[in-house]
Amino acid sequence: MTITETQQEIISEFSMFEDWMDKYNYLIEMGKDMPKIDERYKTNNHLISGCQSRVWLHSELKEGKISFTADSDAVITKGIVNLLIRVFSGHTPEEILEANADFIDQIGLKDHLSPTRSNGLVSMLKQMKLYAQVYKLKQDN
Amino acid sequence: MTITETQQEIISEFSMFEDWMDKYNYLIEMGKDMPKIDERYKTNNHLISGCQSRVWLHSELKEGKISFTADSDAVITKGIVNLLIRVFSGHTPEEILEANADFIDQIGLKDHLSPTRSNGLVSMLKQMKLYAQVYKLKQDN
Amino acid sequence: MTKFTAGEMLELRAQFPALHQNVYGKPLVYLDNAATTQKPQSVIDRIVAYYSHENTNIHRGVHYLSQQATEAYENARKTVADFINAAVAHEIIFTRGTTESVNLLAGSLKQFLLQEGDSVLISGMEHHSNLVPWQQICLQNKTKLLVAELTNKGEIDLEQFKQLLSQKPKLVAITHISNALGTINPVKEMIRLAHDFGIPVLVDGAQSVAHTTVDVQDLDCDFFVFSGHKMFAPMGIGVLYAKTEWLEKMPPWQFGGEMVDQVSFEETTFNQLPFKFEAGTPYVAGVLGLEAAIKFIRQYDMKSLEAYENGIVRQALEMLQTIPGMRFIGEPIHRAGVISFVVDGTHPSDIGTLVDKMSVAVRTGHHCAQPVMTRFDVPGTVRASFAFYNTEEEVEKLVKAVEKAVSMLR
Amino acid sequence: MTKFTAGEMLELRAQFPALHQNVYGKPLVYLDNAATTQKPQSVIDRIVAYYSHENTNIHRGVHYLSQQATEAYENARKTVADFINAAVAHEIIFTRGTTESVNLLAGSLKQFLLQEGDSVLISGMEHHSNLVPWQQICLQNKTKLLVAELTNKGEIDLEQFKQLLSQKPKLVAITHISNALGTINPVKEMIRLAHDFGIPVLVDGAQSVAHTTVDVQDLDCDFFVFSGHKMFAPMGIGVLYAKTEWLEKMPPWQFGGEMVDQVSFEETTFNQLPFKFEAGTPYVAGVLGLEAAIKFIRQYDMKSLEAYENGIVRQALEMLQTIPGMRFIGEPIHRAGVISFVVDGTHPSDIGTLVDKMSVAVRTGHHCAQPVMTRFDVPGTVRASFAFYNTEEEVEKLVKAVEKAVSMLR
Ligand SMILES: Cc1ncc(COP(=O)(O)O)c(C=O)c1O
Ligand SMILES: Cc1ncc(COP(=O)(O)O)c(C=O)c1O
Repeated sequence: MTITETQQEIISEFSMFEDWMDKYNYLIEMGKDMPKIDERYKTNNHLISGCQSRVWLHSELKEGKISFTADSDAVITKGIVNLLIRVFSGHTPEEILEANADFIDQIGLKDHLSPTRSNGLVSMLKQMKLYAQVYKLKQDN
Repeated sequence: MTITETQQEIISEFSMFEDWMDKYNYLIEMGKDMPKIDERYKTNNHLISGCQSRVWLHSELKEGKISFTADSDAVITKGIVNLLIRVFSGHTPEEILEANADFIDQIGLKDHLSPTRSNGLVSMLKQMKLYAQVYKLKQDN
Repeated sequence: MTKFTAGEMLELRAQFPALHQNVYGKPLVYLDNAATTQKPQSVIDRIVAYYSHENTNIHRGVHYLSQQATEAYENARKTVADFINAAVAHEIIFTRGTTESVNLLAGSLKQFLLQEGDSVLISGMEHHSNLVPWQQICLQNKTKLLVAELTNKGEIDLEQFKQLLSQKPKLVAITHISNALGTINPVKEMIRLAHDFGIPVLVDGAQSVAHTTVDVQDLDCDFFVFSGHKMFAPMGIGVLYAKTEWLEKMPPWQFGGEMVDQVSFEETTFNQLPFKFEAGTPYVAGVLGLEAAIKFIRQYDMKSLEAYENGIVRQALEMLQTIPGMRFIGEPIHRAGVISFVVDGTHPSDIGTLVDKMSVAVRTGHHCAQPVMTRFDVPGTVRASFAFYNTEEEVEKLVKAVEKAVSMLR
Repeated sequence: MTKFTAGEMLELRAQFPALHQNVYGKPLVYLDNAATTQKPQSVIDRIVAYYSHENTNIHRGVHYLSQQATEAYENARKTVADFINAAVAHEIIFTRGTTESVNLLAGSLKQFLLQEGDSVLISGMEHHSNLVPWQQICLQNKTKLLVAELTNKGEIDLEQFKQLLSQKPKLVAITHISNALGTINPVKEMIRLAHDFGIPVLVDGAQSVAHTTVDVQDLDCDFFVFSGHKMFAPMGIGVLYAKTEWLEKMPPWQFGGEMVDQVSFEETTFNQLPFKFEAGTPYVAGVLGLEAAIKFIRQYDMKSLEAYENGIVRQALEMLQTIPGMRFIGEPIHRAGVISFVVDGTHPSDIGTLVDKMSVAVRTGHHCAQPVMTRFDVPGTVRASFAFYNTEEEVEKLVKAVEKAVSMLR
């Protein structure tokens, strides 16, 4: 699936929720289901700043595609990271750099997107794109 | 005349003015008419602080009574000092210390009495009372 | 002491427009009062009146508006002095808030009081604003920072405090009420102890002025600081109270505007108190707004307001503690309007996010008191903080919202 | 450029409630705009709306109100950045006003830029707020204060300025427009000259933002400071603009609140730009009021406002100079909305007192620029200062009032 297709899929999943409760229950679900990050990556180096809860993000390049793993001590945050990973993991640096994250808005999590939001969704997105940028530079050289 | 009597006299003089113009013309008049201070007293020592214009105040004790002389570079200020001198000069320290300056209010110069007023009528009054205090202490010793 | 009836409380509450709005379609339950309080209509009206008819720059102006506003400003200083029972009005220095007050004090004291080898004593529950300024000055001047430790209940360990006093720090800086724990410190007693060693004391009153009567002469503190916005007044205005003897010794910290007397390129002499410490155009509207807030509070009997608020807080504590896994951070004997907690198995920020969706505004995080979080080994807390306009109904909504959030998260 | 009609001007003027009041029974003629400007209704309304529905503490709050207000606050920062054409929003630091902005800068730069043997170059027409902070730091750090002299017309002597630059001061601090003389300095040219020597330049824009378009990138100044209250915004809010490269180098000046990142008792790391420099609870209402003032100004074509105001000032100059004994202090070729004068045989404070009784509000005294008074050997001046809401009729009233005052005093 392309990044856009995954985003579409998520949007249609979220469109089924009747109220905020369903939506957050689903996010919590996804937070709990997130694959565990390797414990050795839960270091300050992998910490994303600007979040009220701690978020660790790790990335690897395998056969030209980036895979992300992450963790957080807050479960809703984890749910949101999991969404991001589902969208972006398994794609090439170029694809990730070109993609937008408009689906966040469309699934009604826009308020989490504010640059001043303390749970730092923006910081996560930035960090993912930064990783993609770095891998791209490495490939280009 | 007692201090109170002079104040009464001034109040009745001012009661004749129809508007602020007459009143200020009179003050200006009195400013211009003020007896000259001895030039050697126009020093920083005699300067009253807190005035936008400069005011020099000098005092002498003669036969138990204080006489004040003063000058200012602003003529309205001078007029007001002249009023104060007319009221307080020639009286004993005790009389000056006991007297109030309510006539200022009654002749409609109350706004000049505000402690924050930059022409420093309050500072002048304070300084006059301070001189009286000092002479009283000297006498008592 | 007259007791407030529920009806009187609703009348008081009706005067705060911001409390009467919906958030996510339901009535806002505002429980973030330790961060900032809402403003009564009279405070808003005072600001409007000022800008509509009185606005001008003050001091040194000879024209009518300037005279009037100067007098209003200086009268407000007297009102503030009365409010905390300062001995004279010039002991009230207007600042932007608690943080600036502490910075002013630190910036001035470091020039003559806090030298290499000296020490400053703070407590383990200080807000960053009463911690980082001292810490940084200590770093600059090679002064030592002593910290009075907290008990497990979140109270200052008075025995250890006394031991630290015997090291003769040059200043004690302690909070009156902790914004992170709710603890009311026995400041009067602590000041007495410090004074026995001849040590001056700064009290951070940011959290106390809206909750209890403050009498700086009775406390006998040397310095007292607070913010208007936490006591129903506008933002951007605060107070540094200091005893005259200190203000006279203290060099100014900021320069320019009304705080000078004579200026030449070679030197400058400074104005008298309080102007020496108020550089730049004063924030007149803020000062008049602060006065309006004080007048608002004074319509009521402070003891009754306090008793009412304490009742609400007690109710909240009782109801919250029935939630399984509830852990209060800070269980002081004397508590003001702050309840900080975590719930086992949940993260504070998750609870905050969810109760927000239920229209309940609480704060989560470290509350600018990171060392407190470290001390109690939590990533942060959920903090519900109260003012005398909160109702029993709101407490019930808070508890329901937290219950629901916890059940969703587990 | 579209010209303003008298009708359009009256419509604009109608939006300022404070201009429509009587003083001593006659319509107020407000000509003290260099001290502070009046506020349009839209600014007052913005403050009311904020306190009525939006009030909250910002940053780090997860609840709805806090999110909304944080966004509004940060959007306002962008509006301000746009207004002076800063490259990025984080180059805008909110302060209490010009005075605090200069003190912040001085307090920060003295820690690494201004050392013993260095020098700072100011001009002979600086407001105390852009003079005393540098002077005091020079005294503390044994730095030299260089002063660019004024010509008899009240302009900076550019030849001497260039000579002083060759002494390689570490900083040039000059005013854009003199509040005491009305002089518009050729700051762009002066910045270019200073940069040729590699010297950074601070421009004091307190008097320029309300009168002309400011483009900090075009000027290429390193620092730019101004006050909200002099540009139709609330009191108590101001701005320090600095180029990113400087902000990154500069250590913070005040401590506490949002400006920290991690705090332990041993050390503190600071937050990123711009928060590093904004200690304590931000004055949100002031920032939103400043944004409203900018939006108000932007409804109009600034060039047209400027042209209109210049016309008023020209008219005032022409009419005033027919008064016998009139002496303008400052006769610069480029003048903004300030006219300073003395009249032979009269004292400025006497004129001020009398024209006030005729409902004309001017300022008299040294205008916080005592060295200018010394330079021109006057005890002070009468200063009439204009904004774009003043009218020709008001100019006529001013002139009549001064004439009458002079005739009474002679
Ligand atoms: C040129 C100039 N600089 C600085 C200031 C100080 O501004 P504020 O008092 O708002 O800090 C003023 C205004 O008084 C001014 O005119
Ligand atoms: C105990 C305490 N001290 C200091 C502060 C700082 O106050 P402000 O941000 O108004 O300067 C606060 C509020 O945040 C506080 O609760």
